[in-house]
Amino acid sequence: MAAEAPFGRRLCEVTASRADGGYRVFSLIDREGPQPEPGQFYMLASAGSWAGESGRPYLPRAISHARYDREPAGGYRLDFLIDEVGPGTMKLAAMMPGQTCWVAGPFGGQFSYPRELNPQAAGAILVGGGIGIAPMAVLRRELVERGIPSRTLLGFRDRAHSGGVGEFFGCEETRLAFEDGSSGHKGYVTDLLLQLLEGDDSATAAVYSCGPPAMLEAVRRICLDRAIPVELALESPMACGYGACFGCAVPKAGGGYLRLCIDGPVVRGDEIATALAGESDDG
Amino acid sequence: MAAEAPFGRRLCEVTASRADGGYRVFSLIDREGPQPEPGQFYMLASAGSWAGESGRPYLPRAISHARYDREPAGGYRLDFLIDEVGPGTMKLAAMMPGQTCWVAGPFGGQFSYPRELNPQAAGAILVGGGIGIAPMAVLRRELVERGIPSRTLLGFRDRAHSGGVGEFFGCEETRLAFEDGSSGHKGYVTDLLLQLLEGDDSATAAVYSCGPPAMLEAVRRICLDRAIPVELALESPMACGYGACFGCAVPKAGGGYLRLCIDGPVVRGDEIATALAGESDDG
Amino acid sequence: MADLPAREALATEICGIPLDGPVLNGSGTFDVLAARQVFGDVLIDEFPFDCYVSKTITMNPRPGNPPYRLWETPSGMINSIGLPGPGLDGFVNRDLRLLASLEVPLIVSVMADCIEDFVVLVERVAAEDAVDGIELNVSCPNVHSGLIVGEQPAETEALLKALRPLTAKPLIVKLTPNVANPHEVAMGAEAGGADAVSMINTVKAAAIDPQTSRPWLGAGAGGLSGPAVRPIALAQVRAVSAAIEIPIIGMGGITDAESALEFILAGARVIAVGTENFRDPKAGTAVTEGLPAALARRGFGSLAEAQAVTLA
Amino acid sequence: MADLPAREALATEICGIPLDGPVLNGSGTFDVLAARQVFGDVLIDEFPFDCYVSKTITMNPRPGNPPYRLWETPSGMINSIGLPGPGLDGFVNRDLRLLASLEVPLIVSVMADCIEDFVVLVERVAAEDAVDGIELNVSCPNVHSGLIVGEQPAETEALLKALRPLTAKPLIVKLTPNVANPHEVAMGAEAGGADAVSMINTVKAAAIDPQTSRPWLGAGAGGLSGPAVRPIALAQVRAVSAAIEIPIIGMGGITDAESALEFILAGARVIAVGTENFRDPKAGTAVTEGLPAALARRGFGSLAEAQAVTLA
Ligand SMILES: Cc1cc2nc3c(=O)[nH]c(=O)nc-3n(C[C@H](O)[C@H](O)[C@H](O)COP(=O)(O)OP(=O)(O)OC[C@H]3O[C@@H](n4cnc5c(N)ncnc54)[C@H](O)[C@@H]3O)c2cc1C
Ligand SMILES: Cc1cc2nc3c(=O)[nH]c(=O)nc-3n(C[C@H](O)[C@H](O)[C@H](O)COP(=O)(O)OP(=O)(O)OC[C@H]3O[C@@H](n4cnc5c(N)ncnc54)[C@H](O)[C@@H]3O)c2cc1C
Ligand SMILES: Cc1cc2nc3c(=O)[nH]c(=O)nc-3n(C[C@H](O)[C@H](O)[C@H](O)COP(=O)(O)O)c2cc1C
Ligand SMILES: Cc1cc2nc3c(=O)[nH]c(=O)nc-3n(C[C@H](O)[C@H](O)[C@H](O)COP(=O)(O)O)c2cc1C
Ligand code: FES
Ligand code: FES
Repeated sequence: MAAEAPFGRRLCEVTASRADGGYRVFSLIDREGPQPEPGQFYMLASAGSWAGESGRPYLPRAISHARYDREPAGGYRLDFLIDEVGPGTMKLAAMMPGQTCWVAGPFGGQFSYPRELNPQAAGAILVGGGIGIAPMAVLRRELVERGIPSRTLLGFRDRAHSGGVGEFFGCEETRLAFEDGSSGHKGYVTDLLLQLLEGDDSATAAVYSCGPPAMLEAVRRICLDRAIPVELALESPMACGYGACFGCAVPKAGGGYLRLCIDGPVVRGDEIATALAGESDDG
Repeated sequence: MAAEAPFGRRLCEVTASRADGGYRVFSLIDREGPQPEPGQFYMLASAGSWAGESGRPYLPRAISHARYDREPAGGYRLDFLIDEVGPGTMKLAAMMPGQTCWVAGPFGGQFSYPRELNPQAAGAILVGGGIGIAPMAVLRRELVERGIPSRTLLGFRDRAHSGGVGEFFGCEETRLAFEDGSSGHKGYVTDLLLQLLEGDDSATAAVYSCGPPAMLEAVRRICLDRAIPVELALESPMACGYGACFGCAVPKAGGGYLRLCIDGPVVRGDEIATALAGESDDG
Repeated sequence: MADLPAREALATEICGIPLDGPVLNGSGTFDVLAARQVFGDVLIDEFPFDCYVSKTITMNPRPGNPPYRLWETPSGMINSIGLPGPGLDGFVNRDLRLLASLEVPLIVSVMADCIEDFVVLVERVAAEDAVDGIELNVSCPNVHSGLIVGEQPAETEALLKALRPLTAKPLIVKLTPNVANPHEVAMGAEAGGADAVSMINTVKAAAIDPQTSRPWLGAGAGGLSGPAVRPIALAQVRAVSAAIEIPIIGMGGITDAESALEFILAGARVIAVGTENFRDPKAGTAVTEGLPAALARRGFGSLAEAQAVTLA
Repeated sequence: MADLPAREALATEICGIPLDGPVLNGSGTFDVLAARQVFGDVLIDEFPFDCYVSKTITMNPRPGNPPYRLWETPSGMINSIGLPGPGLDGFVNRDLRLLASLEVPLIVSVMADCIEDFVVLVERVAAEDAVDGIELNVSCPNVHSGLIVGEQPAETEALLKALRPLTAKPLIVKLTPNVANPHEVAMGAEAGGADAVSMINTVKAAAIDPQTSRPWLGAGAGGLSGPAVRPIALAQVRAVSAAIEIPIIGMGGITDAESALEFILAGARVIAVGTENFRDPKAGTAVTEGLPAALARRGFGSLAEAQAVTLA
């Protein structure tokens, strides 16, 4: 079980920030928080510069860590991978070393180990898309450290949007798909997954995925159709990250909703009604 | 008459920023605007970083220029003197060279020349207090350039709050008062004014003043009591600076209000009911 | 993303008044006479609005409220201006002469505290050739009378019934947001014969002096405007547009083309820029210039396509 | 500047419930059970509020509204959560057991769509020793029933008259801001026997999906909260406090001690932190810690001195 997050939020110093393949990677030093687990996330807000001319961002933003490393002086260095899609991620991406960032967390639950997910599991299949490669990178490192075999499939729109791969995955044992065929497999990462599952014994598979909703839903369907246990790290608009606002609702399979921040962000594929949360029909 | 301001607002580059005696001095390059006149002001908002975590500042802030200089490459370098009293002035003071600032203006009318104010005028008496020394510096430079004699009296709380004096006035012909007696005359700058007027022929005086409301009201009373023509550069909360919002009301002597941004910010002492605008009783 | 609509694809109309585009100003947020003095003739040549709405005028000259009149709030501001102005005679004899020289249509906003005065204002203003429409301010939170009429559907209807026979020119009712059900008031306006409603006016608000702990505003309280109120305005525009057939002039915190388009999608025919004019004197132009891209981003080929959207 | 008041100078009470300080949470903005799971026992030891208000509970379990439930706005947010919860039985049998272990007083918020259900809720909740007061949510903009009662002074009075005989424990009415005259509803609550009012609930608001141009919120519309609404809340608190004798729990965009104190000066007895909890889980503590300095800055030696201020 993930350790408890420090109560409240804290100011952490940003120590690095650089562009990487269409995304931004930045690091900060968290002296107070526990070691984060794969799948967990933080609520972040750049200090002093949060809130733009538009009056947004106002709420902190949920961001998964892409790597952590123990700091010699205590605490952890946390690396984040940012896709600048709006005012919040733009402010986070604009932070420069020396600036400070409000940090709360780590929040949320973690991925199960393959044997927890599927007692027959031979190893893990990790399927990441776009910015969703961040939690996959953390999970993979954890599996490597524990000597659990894993294969990684990553998908991107194009080469220009494939930041973090070299940095967080290295080159080995990672298969890439690019929608525009600019490199690797031309097409969706789910094509790679299907190939892989064809050759495989489905009964020994355990799939983990994080990426855009449409990709996650495709992965989910593929696995459910084949009765393969799958865990997905989902996204949803979040105001608080610690269960206070009930805003991060994701429809459950049997009806009703789970609070993604505390009941997720990692969910089992059969636990939810859809990975296309906002597009769900009713409640 | 002051030249027309460019329509709209424009981005200008900040070229310098430094602390000075409790205040902040910063410079920007205005390539589009006309030469500003003494008493005029600009509406400023730091670009990108306006709006703080509190959702303020939201509106631009009225700031008098403290000096202008023609730029070799065209346009003007404008210097501003900032007292960090709230979120807006803090954001302006935090701008660093290379950042950009939204600029509209120059707005408002200008000081009259001593002979316009008083046909008998032998010269000008300039009375500045705190941050109000900025327009006095511009006026003084203008008078010096035109060979019109002037004497300058500046008042400050203490030495720690006397920024801009060395920079914008030099040392000559400037008498200083410090409320705490840390230097110069111990007490109010109005003491110096009274001394000066005692020795003088009131009939040849023309007084100009800018500073905190209480000081301006004192200067106004001293002058009105002695029938000395006086012009004051007032402050008032402003939303627009160009007559659009009617927010900057200052009570007129005969009843009613003037719009300080277009009817001022320079007003004759007998034109207004009080320099303590917000504290006026009714309407 | 569709092709960028051309400038012509922004052409529209309100109450039969043809407009080059959908961008008006909110009454009382842009003084053409002052702005021309400050910026010169370029203001007229590069006029930022497709239609100009005057500050609200009253029968008699008014000094307006005592200072302070402004308070900045998170993403907004409170004003308690109190309708200063030259009164009907001063407006018609002086201001109107200058406003008539504008190349865009002119809507004059009027307010009174009794039907009789409204009658005089509307008759006199409507008689002027330069005037294309009249906006009835029944919603200003600073002047007692307005509140009462604009809060009551029946009072609003009665006012319109009294004014409607006086002129064939469009009568537009400016709605107050400070009611539980603005659509009921809008229905009253429509039933009385209004040609359009404009909304929202400012939201009742107050502030306390950080030094004295007394009310900051000279008038005690005032009205909130700016982006802070935009989500409130959008909800009200949507509710009202579902209830009436006459068009809506939408406003409340519009800062750019994207927020302007949100109002169109919520049910407004055209929109108005208010407080943003204070931050950027050319805010109206910025909205217009951004509209083609904003429309294209949502897949619309013209303003008319966006105007045709009806939300569930 | 006066000496800094000591922590003890913040002691106060609401409806006879003694409090160490004036900082509550807004109903539905802090889930103690979830927070304890996330932060551990330190949450209880360093509890951020002087009194805890539960999320609104209903007769039957409710799933809440479909996603999306959140939309960020300039200096605020819209929510349409839709009161998800375990229902009365679930609450009393499970949640309440855990809430009873809090060291601060407990107020339970309830809502129903008819008086009969309100009666059941109040009787059952009031019978619990752990419960110090009951807040009647008649104002949630997401559930139809609430709106109607909370918009009508007479309905509010009738509801209170029905509930008042059921318990000696404090009954607090949560007012909606979405009416022209909240003080009239407050007077109805007082006349019906309420011990306090709390205000404001969220302000009706809407948002449009930037991609689909459909309503963003699953429920169509929602309620605005955060600093954007603070000036509206302050005006309403001031108007209500001038009209009633019973105390006010003031809220709406409180982010720090300074804004909390503004509510006290406007007429609130105590205050509640809502949306700010989402930005900072310890926002309540931050408000409390800042209060002595904020009081001193305005020359107050204690909270009671600020509470005694009456604005003109
Ligand atoms: C558990 C979790 C982990 C995440 N990890 C990462 C990560 O590692 N890296 C990363 O880059 N992102 C991550 N995200 C996503 C990120 O938190 C969101 O994309 C966030 O909304 C971005 O904020 P923004 O202001 O940049 O963009 P927003 O303005 O929030 O835009 C993002 C999307 O939100 C919607 N939106 C637009 N306007 C609004 C509005 N006013 N209110 C609400 N929604 C709006 C739109 O659909 C838009 O496309 C994660 C999210 C979750 C829940
Ligand atoms: C013509 C003119 C020229 C000026 N020139 C200069 C100059 O050269 N240098 C300089 O430093 N300043 C100058 N000022 C003053 C400056 O514009 C104001 O002090 C401005 O309000 C500072 O903004 P702020 O956000 O820093 O402080 P604010 O937060 O605006 O605080 C300043 C004062 O405004 C009041 N206030 C507090 N909160 C609010 C609020 N929410 N809304 C409205 N008012 C509030 C209080 O009385 C407070 O003491 C000038 C003003 C005018 C009108
Ligand atoms: C300073 C100021 C003055 C205003 N004066 C008037 C007025 O005279 N008549 C009127 O109908 N509305 C008036 N309004 C309301 C605006 O026209 C508009 O309805 C409101 O401000 C909301 O739009 P905004 O958020 O874009 O400003 C005024 C608003 C402000 C901020
Ligand atoms: C996410 C969210 C959920 C809320 N749930 C409730 C609720 O269940 N019952 C209630 O009476 N008020 C509820 N409210 C309203 C708050 O208690 C409070 O009245 C309002 O948010 C204004 O305060 P704030 O601006 O500090 O958030 C909720 C508000 C938010 C933002
Ligand atoms: S983000 Fe607030 S409950 Fe999940
Ligand atoms: S500041 Fe807007 S009219 Fe003067």
